[in-house]
Amino acid sequence: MSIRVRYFGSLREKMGRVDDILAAEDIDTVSDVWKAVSEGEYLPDRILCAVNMDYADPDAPVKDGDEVAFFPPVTGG
Amino acid sequence: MSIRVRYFGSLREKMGRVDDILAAEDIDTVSDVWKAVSEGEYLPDRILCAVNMDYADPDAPVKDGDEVAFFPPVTGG
Amino acid sequence: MRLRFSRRSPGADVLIELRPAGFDPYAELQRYQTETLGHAGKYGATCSFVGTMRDFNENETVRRMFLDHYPGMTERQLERIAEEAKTRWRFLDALVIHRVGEILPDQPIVLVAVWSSHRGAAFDACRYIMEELKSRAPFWKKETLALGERWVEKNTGGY
Amino acid sequence: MRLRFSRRSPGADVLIELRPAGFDPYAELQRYQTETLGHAGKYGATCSFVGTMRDFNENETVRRMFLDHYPGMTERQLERIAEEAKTRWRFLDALVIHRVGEILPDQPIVLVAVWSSHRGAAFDACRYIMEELKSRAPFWKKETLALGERWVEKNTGGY
Repeated sequence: MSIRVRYFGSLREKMGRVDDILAAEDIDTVSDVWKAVSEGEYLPDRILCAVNMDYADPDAPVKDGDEVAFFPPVTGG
Repeated sequence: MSIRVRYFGSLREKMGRVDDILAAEDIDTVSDVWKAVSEGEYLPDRILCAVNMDYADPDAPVKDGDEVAFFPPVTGG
Repeated sequence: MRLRFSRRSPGADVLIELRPAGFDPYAELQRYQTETLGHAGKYGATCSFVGTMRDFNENETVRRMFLDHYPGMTERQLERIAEEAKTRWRFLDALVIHRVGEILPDQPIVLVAVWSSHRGAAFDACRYIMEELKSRAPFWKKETLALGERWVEKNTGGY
Repeated sequence: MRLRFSRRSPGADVLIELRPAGFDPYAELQRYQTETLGHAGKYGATCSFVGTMRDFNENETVRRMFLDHYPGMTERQLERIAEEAKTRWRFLDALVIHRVGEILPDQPIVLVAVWSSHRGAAFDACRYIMEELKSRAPFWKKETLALGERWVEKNTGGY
């Protein structure tokens, strides 16, 4: 399977990259995605998650072809 | 003493005049002013009163030279 | 009639105007902000409200309207309302423009705008001024219908 | 990016735009009202909010700002927010314009405007859209200070 993982705001700078393409087979949830891109870390409470451009919980399922995004609290307006 | 009494909005049309000059001596309150200009009627609840351009209760005192106004509920904005 | 109180109360300026002729509220906001407001870079929030004459009211077509007021008292009460808002919220400047006289449908009746550092104060103060204006400022509307005229009896609450 | 939803939900239209360049919110309001809004004589109330970049934040001078966003998700979330507002209040039309990219002090960041028959709905819906935008729309601010840069950590509440 293939999942595109995108980063925004300060998290993009912390990750040092704008996105990743995950090809791993053992990924079921948003949390799993985070672990895969962050060398096994738990998802920090303050990081927000989206699947296919809608907000999602860490335990939301992901599937092949999904776009998953991680970012800090929003500061627009 | 001399008190100018002014009417606004629909009340002006009901009174058939824009103002009165009261010269009576036995006027102590806003209610007394109303009675003097309306042939002894009680002040209707819905009519608002002002003395010298500030809202006033019916029992507020009036004195020589005051301007007293009566008008219906306001409908600006 | 132009009534500007200049920093009499701590912090905020307020300009209050009654207008016998039509005005464009957005042109007024733009001009006021550019020419009068002395807070460039300091305000982060502007809340404005425009009341516009509708061509209907209580199931009747309204052709035009006459806005009566009490010269002197109207300005004084608007000033009081703005002063109260200043004691309750921290804002930098406010603008109140209200029409008087003959008004046609689709013409602006009132503009209230508040500039502040933070958005909560701008929203709260703008709405407070509008609500108090609606219940306390001496204006009276007389509507011309297809047949005849009528005085508007009462403003409804806005909360 | 211009996103107009045309009467998909009962009653209200909404136009949402992201702008990479500066805009004049009052000229936009005027133009939208004149050219796009199809409700002359029907709306009695317009509440608008403009967020403007300040030249300071948390005791530091801010020279300029970069507004990051998530193309696609930002528009979708703004649309969701407007749809929610439409289910909660009765209004005729709404306009949301938000800057992205490089912004300088005193430049507008966001405009939210709501047109309705009655003022309560205009105030409530405008404020709701602003608050939800502040907490849910994917935008991120990076400030350039006298020395160095910093990401803004969190928006504060507006009630």
